[in-house]
Amino acid sequence: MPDVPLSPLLPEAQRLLPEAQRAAAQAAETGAAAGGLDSGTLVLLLTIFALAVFVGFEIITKIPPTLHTPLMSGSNAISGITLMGALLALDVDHTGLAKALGFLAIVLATMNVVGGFLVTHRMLGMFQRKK
Amino acid sequence: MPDVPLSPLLPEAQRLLPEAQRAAAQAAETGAAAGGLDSGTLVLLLTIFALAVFVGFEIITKIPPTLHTPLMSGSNAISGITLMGALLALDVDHTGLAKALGFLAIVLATMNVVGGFLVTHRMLGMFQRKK
Amino acid sequence: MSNSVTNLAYLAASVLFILGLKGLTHPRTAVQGNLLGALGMFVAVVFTLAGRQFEWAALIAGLVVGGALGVILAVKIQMTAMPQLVALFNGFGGGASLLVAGAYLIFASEAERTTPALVATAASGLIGAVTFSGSLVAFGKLQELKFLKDVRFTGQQLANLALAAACVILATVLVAQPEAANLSYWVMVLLALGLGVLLVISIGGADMPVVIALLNSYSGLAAAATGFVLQNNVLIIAGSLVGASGIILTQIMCKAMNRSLPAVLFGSLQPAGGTRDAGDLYATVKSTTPDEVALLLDSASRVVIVPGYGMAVAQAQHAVRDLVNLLDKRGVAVEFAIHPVAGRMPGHMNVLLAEADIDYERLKEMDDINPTLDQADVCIVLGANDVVNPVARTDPKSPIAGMPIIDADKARTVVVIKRSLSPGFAGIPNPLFAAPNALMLYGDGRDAVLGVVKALQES
Amino acid sequence: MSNSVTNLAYLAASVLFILGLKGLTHPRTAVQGNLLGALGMFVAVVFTLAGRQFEWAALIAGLVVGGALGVILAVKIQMTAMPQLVALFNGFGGGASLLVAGAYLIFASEAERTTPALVATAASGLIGAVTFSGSLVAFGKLQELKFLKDVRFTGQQLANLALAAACVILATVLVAQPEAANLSYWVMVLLALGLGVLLVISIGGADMPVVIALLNSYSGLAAAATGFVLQNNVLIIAGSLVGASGIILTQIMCKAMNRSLPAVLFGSLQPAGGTRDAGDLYATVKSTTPDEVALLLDSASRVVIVPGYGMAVAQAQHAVRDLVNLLDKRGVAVEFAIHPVAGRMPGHMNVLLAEADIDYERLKEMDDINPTLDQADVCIVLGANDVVNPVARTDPKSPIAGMPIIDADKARTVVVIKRSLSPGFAGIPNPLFAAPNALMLYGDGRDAVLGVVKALQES
Ligand SMILES: NC(=O)c1ccc[n+]([C@@H]2O[C@H](COP(=O)([O-])OP(=O)(O)OC[C@H]3O[C@@H](n4cnc5c(N)ncnc54)[C@H](OP(=O)(O)O)[C@@H]3O)[C@@H](O)[C@H]2O)c1
Ligand SMILES: NC(=O)c1ccc[n+]([C@@H]2O[C@H](COP(=O)([O-])OP(=O)(O)OC[C@H]3O[C@@H](n4cnc5c(N)ncnc54)[C@H](OP(=O)(O)O)[C@@H]3O)[C@@H](O)[C@H]2O)c1
Repeated sequence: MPDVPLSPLLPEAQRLLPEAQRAAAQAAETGAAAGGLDSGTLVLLLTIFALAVFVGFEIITKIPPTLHTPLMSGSNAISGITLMGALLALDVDHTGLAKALGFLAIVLATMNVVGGFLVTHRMLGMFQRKK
Repeated sequence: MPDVPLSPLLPEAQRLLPEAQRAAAQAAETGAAAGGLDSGTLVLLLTIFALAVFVGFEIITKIPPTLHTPLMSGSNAISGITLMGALLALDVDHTGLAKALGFLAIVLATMNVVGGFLVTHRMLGMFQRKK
Repeated sequence: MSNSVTNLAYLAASVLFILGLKGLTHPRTAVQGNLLGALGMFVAVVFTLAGRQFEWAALIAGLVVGGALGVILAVKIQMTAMPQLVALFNGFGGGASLLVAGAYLIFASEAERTTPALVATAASGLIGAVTFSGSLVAFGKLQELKFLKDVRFTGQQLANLALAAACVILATVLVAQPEAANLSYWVMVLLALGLGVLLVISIGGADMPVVIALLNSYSGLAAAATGFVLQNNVLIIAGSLVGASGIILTQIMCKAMNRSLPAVLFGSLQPAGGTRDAGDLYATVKSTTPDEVALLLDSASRVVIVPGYGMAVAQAQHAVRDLVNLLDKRGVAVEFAIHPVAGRMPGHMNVLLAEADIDYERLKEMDDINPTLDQADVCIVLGANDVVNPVARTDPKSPIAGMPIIDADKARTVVVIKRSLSPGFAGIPNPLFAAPNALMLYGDGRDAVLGVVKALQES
Repeated sequence: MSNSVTNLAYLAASVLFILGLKGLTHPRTAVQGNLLGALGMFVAVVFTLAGRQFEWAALIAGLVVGGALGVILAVKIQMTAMPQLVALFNGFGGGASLLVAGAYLIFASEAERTTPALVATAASGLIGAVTFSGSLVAFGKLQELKFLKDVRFTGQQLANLALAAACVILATVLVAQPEAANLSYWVMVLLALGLGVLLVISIGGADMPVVIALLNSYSGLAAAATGFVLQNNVLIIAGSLVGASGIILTQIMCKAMNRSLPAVLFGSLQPAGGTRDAGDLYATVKSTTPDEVALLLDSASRVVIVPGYGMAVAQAQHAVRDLVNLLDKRGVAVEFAIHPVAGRMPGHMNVLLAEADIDYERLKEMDDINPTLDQADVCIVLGANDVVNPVARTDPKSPIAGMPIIDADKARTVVVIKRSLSPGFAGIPNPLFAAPNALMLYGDGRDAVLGVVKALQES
């Protein structure tokens, strides 16, 4: 996707552009773009990954030891983001088996998310009462 | 671009996919994709921007006051990344005027980059000799 | 709901997760941070649901059941059982991700089964399964279920290797032959469940936090892998944050124990040979009574308390709070010395003491308090053992050699509260108990502290 | 060279920039960090060049000329002139970005002139032009060019507003009528150049670092905007890093001066009314000689030196190093107290003292050393003025009221080295000079310190 637009091939590209754009737009609208992962997008996603690792690293090394247990339970709750995938398995068009697995996954992931954030909240509340 | 692929519209999308992909690939190859900025890519770029701001913020607040002058000259050198744009202006196919502006821009940006990193290096060398 | 709007919402959710973690960098902002994280999760879920057609009844039922169970567990749990609970939740997360990957293979269309998609699916199934069974075993060990204790058999490493190899082969088959993906997936999951059990079952109970942090880190990475397949930024970002957090916590724990990660995972912590001469070593141990300790405390001007795993077992934190209040009133300065791996998870002692309303400003980290411990009149070692064992400094052959410890032995007088002379997690005797300036106060941690409180009140 | 390879290389360049900044978090790793940043730039340039057809002769000529000029400036510059040089380089960067945006409007095809592309182009042209002229004025002020001093005329704010409004209108026209983009662009640039001059010319010389940091931050944001247009990740990331760095430095400086950013930019720092009673105030000033100072130092056991802008002007840092070595040999403990805005840019004093080979462990930050200044036998104030002015603490109506200062006046004896009783940047008298425990050593900073060194050697 990302591209330096000042390429010498521009005139040819321009000729092709309207057609390509129309087709691409149509495909994107109907959700087809998701089928494949083109290499340009992959690089952008890798960039996001690399930056997120940096952010995580910088912030988490700043968390004081006092809060390491809440950090553990809190980041565990965040890892329950799989819940998003579990929800998608319950799409109306899916087979019964997929839905059954999805249902179980929702139960487990929701326990992880709700329980994780709540218990972290309980713990942190104890730290806050002080002072 | 990013998309949740489990859309109910999948069958239709699938029908459209090969055509769209062919067209998009062709367009991308010839550099046409750069002409427009589709909203999916825009979101990915925004994500990159947001994460980079976080990274910058976290790291720079950790830099000790002792190194604030080198930080200033060093980050100033990094801002010379405009050099990339200046280079592209000297594409063979461009008009003489664009090339002339590009040449001037290259001179200025290179001074900024080379001078900036070098003077930072000189300063930091002074800190390192100690200890 | 257009894709860009959804993805903007996902970006907002990611930013909320980041701000949430930033909140955790200070106790004052931590509650708010956690709420921001939860809000991020809420945003991510709402925008996943918006504009799609679901099997709503089942979906809502799943959310309600899971939510209710989560609330019950989170509210009922005792603060002392936190390590177990985190292990359990971690296992649930792993289970969910193996089920999601399995469901995906059923409903994904031909076109969606690209190689990267299949690789990520296999990875999240594999990691999910190992996390699920491994975390449940870790939970059992932390609960001290008897049948999980010290399970070792010959050829264990070999069995692990064989299982791991089989899993990888099946994952490769899955990617190479997408048409038979379901079969190879579920066989792989079965083997991976076994692998998780075998990997964790022979690791010592006190090392479970390392295992859990590591597994949690891997589940984060699996989520990020799924994010690449779904081209979904919130999965990638949340996954990387969790991955980074787990790795960093693992490193901190290993460093504080001066053991390498492989040494923790593949159990090189032998029951030490030194145990046999414990009798000789402990010949000069002096024991004491609550009244005597009360006298000591009454005449002290600075007291340092070193809590350890025993305080958690005895749930002695509230009794300790009473003791601190009493000493405060008498003008005695009381501080706590917190070892980074005291207890059974990082920050374990801090949570317990916070529960008992003890100001976190009183809690000093090991490196900050060690230089001033020789100025302490009394040091109370409350259910701690390995983290104050001077052998770590003196005997290079000891299993805890080189582990930084709290220099309790440097205090004028050391009072050690525990039930017996039996060793701590590392299984080695502790010469501190026999030191000339040490007094043993035998008994359950809570009872012993309450005894001292009573004696102080009566004096 | 495929686009993905190029973009992977750009990702590598971005990571190198980040690692470079991370290196700057410690003096030990800073040199390596800066080299990583330079490597990142190299990678970005090489992959921009690869696989395209350029006007090679001109391109290489530009690189060689610019590189040579950069090297000359960087090598020839005196460490004391660092603020000027940074201003100059910043201006060059702004100039380059206005030229690039101008060139883009010439060669960009119809299809490329989308609205976001034009907005980003206009933004980088506008910011570039203001940065260019503003930085050059800042450079001139820091060089103390006479004709730039105290230029003020009535209606200046109004003129600024009118110019800014005109620029924004022209930018809007540019976006709305892409076919006449060139004309509106260059008119806008001309006006923006004027705006840059007017904005900066009435700001005090000592506030230039704030201006430069702010302009640098904006150039970073302009680069990021260009990155969105070109869908180029390295531009976005590098731009955001620079943007964050500039904003943070600006905040640090404003906080250290206890002034708001608008107050700095729109010049509310009035020549203070207090100057008239300076005569009365200074009635009790006592002056001293190098020999007397040498005696004082010889009998001291702890000396604190507070350097300021005067040390930079006098280039006294090497003389100070000699003094420190001499005192070291005699067993006198010497430390430096560094105010966050001493000198003319953040960290200015640190660079000068590092140049003179003074260990950075000796340099204490204001907040760390203030509590112990009452235990200093002698405090030498070397060319500092505002940063030790007790008025900031005592007089709420003073222009520097509330600015945190170094408590030099708390030391047993204070020796102030400067050429006269004239005020520092803030233009207000300093009661410290007349304090009972203060002695003035008049003279150029370097000469005065060398005089003390000579007296010490002879004693
Ligand atoms: N915190 C972490 O993150 C983490 C992670 C991995 C490993 N570890 C390991 O865990 C260990 C932690 O050290 P530690 O000093 O806290 O604990 P420890 O060395 O395991 O010793 C705990 C002591 O508490 C006593 N105790 C148990 N129940 C008690 C009760 N009800 N009342 C009073 N005393 C009681 C026991 O002695 P009695 O039986 O005689 O009463 C035991 O000696 C270290 O070896 C560390 O490496 C910790
Ligand atoms: N550092 C930054 O980042 C920054 C940024 C923005 C603003 N500022 C402002 O800059 C000021 C810095 O304070 P400061 O205390 O360092 O400096 P200052 O208040 O400007 O005072 C410098 C003193 O040095 C003396 N001096 C000049 N040349 C000298 C020479 N050759 N030998 C000896 N003395 C000499 C001058 O007195 P004589 O003329 O009598 O010799 C003058 O009083 C503050 O007001 C601060 O707010 C700094």
